[in-house]
Amino acid sequence: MSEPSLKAIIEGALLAAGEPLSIERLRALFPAGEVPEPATVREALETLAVEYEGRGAEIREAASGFRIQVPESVSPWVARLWQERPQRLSRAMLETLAIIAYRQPITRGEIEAIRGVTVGTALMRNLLDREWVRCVGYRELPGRPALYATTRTFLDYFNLASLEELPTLRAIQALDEPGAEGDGGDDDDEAASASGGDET
Amino acid sequence: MSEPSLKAIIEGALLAAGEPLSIERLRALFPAGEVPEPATVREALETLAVEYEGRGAEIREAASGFRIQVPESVSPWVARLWQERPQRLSRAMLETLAIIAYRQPITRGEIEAIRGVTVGTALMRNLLDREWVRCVGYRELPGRPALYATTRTFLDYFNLASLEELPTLRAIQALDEPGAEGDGGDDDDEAASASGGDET
Amino acid sequence: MCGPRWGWPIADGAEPRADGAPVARVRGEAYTELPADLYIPPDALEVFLDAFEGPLDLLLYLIRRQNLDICDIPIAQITEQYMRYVELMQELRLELAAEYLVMAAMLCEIKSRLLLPRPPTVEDDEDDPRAELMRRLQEYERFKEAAEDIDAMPRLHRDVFPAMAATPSVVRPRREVDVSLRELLAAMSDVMQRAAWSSAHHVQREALSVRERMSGCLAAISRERFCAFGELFDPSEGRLGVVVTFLALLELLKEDLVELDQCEPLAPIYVRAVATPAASADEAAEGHGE
Repeated sequence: MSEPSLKAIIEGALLAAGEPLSIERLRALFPAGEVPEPATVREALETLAVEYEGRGAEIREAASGFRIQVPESVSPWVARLWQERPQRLSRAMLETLAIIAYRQPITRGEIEAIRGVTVGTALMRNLLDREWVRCVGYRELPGRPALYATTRTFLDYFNLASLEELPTLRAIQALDEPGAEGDGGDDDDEAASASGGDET
Repeated sequence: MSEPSLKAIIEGALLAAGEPLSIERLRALFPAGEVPEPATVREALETLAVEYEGRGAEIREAASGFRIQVPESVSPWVARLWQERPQRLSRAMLETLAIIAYRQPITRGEIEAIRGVTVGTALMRNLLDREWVRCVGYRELPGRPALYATTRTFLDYFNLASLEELPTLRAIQALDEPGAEGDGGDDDDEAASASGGDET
Repeated sequence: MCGPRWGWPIADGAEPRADGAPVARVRGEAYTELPADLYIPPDALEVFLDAFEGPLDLLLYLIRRQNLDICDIPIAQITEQYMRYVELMQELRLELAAEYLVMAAMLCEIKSRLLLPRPPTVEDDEDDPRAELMRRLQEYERFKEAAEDIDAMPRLHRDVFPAMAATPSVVRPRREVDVSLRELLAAMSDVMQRAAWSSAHHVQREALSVRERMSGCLAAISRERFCAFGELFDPSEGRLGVVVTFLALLELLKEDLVELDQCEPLAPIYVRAVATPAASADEAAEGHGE
């Protein structure tokens, strides 16, 4: 496999990041001694932007950097992705939401530490999009991770006047029947609906 | 603005979804009367895949559909976007997962018999939580032990379109006496039938 | 199980040093001889034991290291080596899983059966007392290899990354989702069960009103970068509300999320967010705003 081009690396980074990347952050992807000049990065970005014209994605410069986004021309079709199925919330999403509710304000890293599993960008974005969760600040750590908290919309959705109406964690613990098998059943449902949707 | 091409719509949808999209889901993006044939969608996907070659992203068919992903060739650079390295999977987890993948459906006791050690509850739980494994039924034995099988999420995560893409299990060498079971040949069948089972 | 006393002589290769001086000390205990095939310092045994996934794994290691044929294991030799590990582990008082002892007993049994003169007629497949062990070893080895293969496969978030583009112009219809509070609580209870295992986490604290207020204060402060202390309190909430806000601020201070500023004694106190958004993190806030 030959070494990928600067352009390919930038393209990959923009696609994987899920957030705008500044030229500085793009340069930081390269090991010392191989860091491209800012002008070179900008040039590659411009070439990429031209290549993306007329396609299903476009490169845009936002306040905090460059990002790949779905252009307006394609949006009406893409929007149907979310119209179609009244989605079930995945287990991962429910757990993440519950952790944010009880432990807010909390960073993604902290949620991951509790869940023991990576929390995907798509998942966080989904929660933000639903406006159940918002970013309320940043933790003073490398990368300044965002701190998430639940919103008014979240409370409304679950018919709560305030978070205090959620049962205490101790009460939740008491809910548990040992060896809860709810799991098996749930997974079956999900798999079934997923496979139902995918059958051609 | 002219009407975007089928290819651009598909590309935009794949990039916006953040999860694999089946051909059926892609077709559902179009209003009644304009729904493209599955073959047309597949053709567009193939053209796209060719266009992506050598770039910072690739189109790949996973178990639950197609997705655009940043290829291995570019990931060494892209991985620097994040501070944290993804967790390593323990050998115990990998071995258990491998046994479930090749021998599904299988009970915990049967996994233990192959590994020669106890399979901890925490480990099984972890596999279930990741949604890589699910309970598909119970064996008619005292205690009705749960039968485990792998999921689509497992395949998606490991970049596999089906269980058949797993590497073939090594054949068992016959013991001295020729009476030993000729296990060698059936491995492919096993994987195939296992994947068949997953579909249901 | 007959609970044999492991009395195997230490291998011939490991000569005690002539001067009788110990070759190693492990946890204060002197060792005058090294086990012959142990090419690792006894110190490392604990780590070493962790490296094995059980008795089958250890046996396989012994067999493979010496290029022995898995279908024709010299039982006496392997048994002896295996025992030496088990013995050493016991002497070092390492927590030894019961499975290792069961395997030891099994090896001894096979060995003794091989020593016995064979009765002239036995059923064919019972011919070799090693057969069952060899079958298990092979079976285990193929899955061990399969596990390595799986580990080497490109994995999401490790070797490949899902691509995702922003969708600023997409109007997302409010999705009808069907989640009940019960489901949410069940998810939390699952998390707690798991968190109990990993023990590194304490998910106990329960002052939810304080947690909620922490988020509220932090949001207010982040928006303005800083905020007069008094402005965070809403007297109309009454005494309880004020106390909750105060506790929330203390908690934020403790977690290093805000700091207090006062230019001179008796001057107004300001509360400031410690971290300002990283350039790239704007997106998170923006994402929710749209």
